Amino acid sequence: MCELSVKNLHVFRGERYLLKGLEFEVPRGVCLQVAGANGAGKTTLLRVMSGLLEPEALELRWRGGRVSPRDPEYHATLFYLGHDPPLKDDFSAVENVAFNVGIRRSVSRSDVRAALERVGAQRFADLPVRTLSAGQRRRVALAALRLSGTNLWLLDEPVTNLDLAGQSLVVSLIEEHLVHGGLVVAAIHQDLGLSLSRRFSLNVGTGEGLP
Amino acid sequence: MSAQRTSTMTAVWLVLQRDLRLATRRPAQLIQPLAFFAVVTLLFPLGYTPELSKLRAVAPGVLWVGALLASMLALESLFREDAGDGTLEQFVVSGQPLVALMGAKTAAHWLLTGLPLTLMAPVLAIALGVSVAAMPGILLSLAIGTVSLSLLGAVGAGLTLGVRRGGVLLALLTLPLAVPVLIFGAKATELAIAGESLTGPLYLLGALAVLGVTLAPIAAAAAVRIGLE
Amino acid sequence: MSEFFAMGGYAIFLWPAYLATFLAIGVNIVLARRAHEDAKQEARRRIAIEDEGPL
Amino acid sequence: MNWAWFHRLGSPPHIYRIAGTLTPWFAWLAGLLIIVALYSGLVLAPPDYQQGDGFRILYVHAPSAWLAVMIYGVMASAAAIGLIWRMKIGHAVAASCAGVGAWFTVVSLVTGMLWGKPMWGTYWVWDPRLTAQLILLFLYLGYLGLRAGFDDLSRADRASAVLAIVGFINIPVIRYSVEWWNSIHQAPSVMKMARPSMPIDMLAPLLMMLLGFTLYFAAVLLVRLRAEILRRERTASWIREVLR
Repeated sequence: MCELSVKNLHVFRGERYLLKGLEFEVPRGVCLQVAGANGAGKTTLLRVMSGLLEPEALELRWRGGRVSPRDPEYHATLFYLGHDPPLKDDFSAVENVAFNVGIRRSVSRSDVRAALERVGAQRFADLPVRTLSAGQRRRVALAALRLSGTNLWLLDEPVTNLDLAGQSLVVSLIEEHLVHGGLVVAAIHQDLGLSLSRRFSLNVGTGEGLP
Repeated sequence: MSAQRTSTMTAVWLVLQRDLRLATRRPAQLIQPLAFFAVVTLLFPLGYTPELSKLRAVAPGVLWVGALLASMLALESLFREDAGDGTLEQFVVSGQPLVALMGAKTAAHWLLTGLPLTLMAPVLAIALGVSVAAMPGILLSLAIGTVSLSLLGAVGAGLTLGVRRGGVLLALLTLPLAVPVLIFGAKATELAIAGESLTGPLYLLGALAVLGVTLAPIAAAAAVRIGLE
Repeated sequence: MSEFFAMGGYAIFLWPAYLATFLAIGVNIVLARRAHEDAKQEARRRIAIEDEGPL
Repeated sequence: MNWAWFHRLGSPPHIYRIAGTLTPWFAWLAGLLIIVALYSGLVLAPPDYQQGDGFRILYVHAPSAWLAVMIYGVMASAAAIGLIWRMKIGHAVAASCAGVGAWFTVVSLVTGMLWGKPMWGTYWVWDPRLTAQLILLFLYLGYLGLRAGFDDLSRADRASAVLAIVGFINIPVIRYSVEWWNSIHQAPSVMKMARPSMPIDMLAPLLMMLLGFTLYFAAVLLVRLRAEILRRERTASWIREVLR
């Protein structure tokens, strides 16, 4: 039985009938790469799955049971990372990660510093995020993602603003997460290059899966 | 994988701490509502009369309208900044009850604007010829009244989150709902100045605050969800 | 008949009040019908677009 | 193509057709009642011993004031249905109400002022009932302003629904506080005087006018409702037959 399944997903954005009856399943330990042209509905799909956007209709199954995308219990098991990393400019990287994760589960400052180190952000851990580059901010957000201890990762173009080293960091984080039985749904522009067994692909525009 | 999950109370405390610490990083924003309240109060002696006896008669209205408009001023930033940088979204998908987090943000807003406005009111009251004996009553009535203003304002701020230039609309939505607070508050202050017992209006202000505490966070949570779509 | 219109001297208050009320009644009828026509027009336009090509 | 989410909407094609057939009935009945009420109110009813013929303004003031409040109630309950049970028909009804409600709140204020002038010598007095109607007007304006602030119809529906419900809960609180404020400041209050035990030949026209206005509102609501249903049904297939 699949860990996560989406059926009968209809979404209108204003006048446009964006998602027409999308259906897919994501087994444990797999990353679903969602492709599609700009404005095809990749972000919309992720926001609907995380309960941030109300669809016309959706049948979402998580861990076997039908669940509403707005259910706090479901939210406790997922982490949504949108286009811009959710960081407060006046806070340091450590404070930001401590809050973003702390609101979900208790975490110590040493855990936070270790997570920042894992993503190579320890050098600027105590600087206000305002002073960081887009790539550095993305790394700080990835630290929070990894430390959050959530099972389902919903990532909107996770490699934006990242250099090559950053991109391989994302891939290794995802691979590590999948090995531990986690799931990922990621909106992507180009293939992340995960190992074959670990990935499916879906084009939201046309709705059919790519091998 | 999932260590011990944060309890709602801890999450509420975390959000409260976060907003207070954020405010200390940018103190200018804290002073603006207070400066606005002072300026509004200053206008009356200039625009009406310097005679303290006459000013004392209008003092309740001036203080409460000033406090109302000043707390309205600070509402705009309650959600808009967090919505802009994507952190408010994390509240919605944090797994913690959004109503509780909205309560925390409203409490932080009260601590950062409502309370300071209340503590500053006596100084302005003296400028309007009010005797020192009335200060406890003024402090008490404003303290309770500003709680309702923050709660109502949170609903207005949430609703106008999805609207581009929501500032004026925020006031248009919130002020009519704040009429009861203004009426009971101004009357309580008037009785305080006259040295009479103000328990009547105080109870009514308390009732409004309780109504607000129970309903406003629910409405604010629904409004924020819609505003963030 | 003319004393009817005088309304016991209240004419200048009474007739404007009635006028305002029935003006509002008329205006809302027109607004409602126009809203319906506009909606039908827009629906026809949308269907025309949809018939041409996929949305 | 059976879209499951359609049934949740309370089958709009069905409601669209019913609205179409009912409208003329409501309209004609309302027209008849209003004409009869006008005749009996302006001609048959005896003048008031105190206000003379001036009291006849009541026959347009009271129904408008009633409509203003009643429409807000209909709007708030429809909004609640739309928000809680996710039924678009609720939002469609709420959207249809707002404009008419605001108009008749203005009418109730204008007629109230024209009635007040001969009584108090000024057009506006902070009478509790007039003051409460004025605040109600701001609630309508806030609702219309919020609804206009959103481009996406579904977001506009849900946001304005929250406001309508919050506003509705506050209406009794506002009315109580205004009455309370009026009682402690002894502002003149005349509106009560016109209502107590009115003789039947004075009361009958009022009741007919109230019913006539309510039926009139129902007719206007149904016409607007059809427009709002079309706006929300986007490309539903049933619209093609309706528009042929």
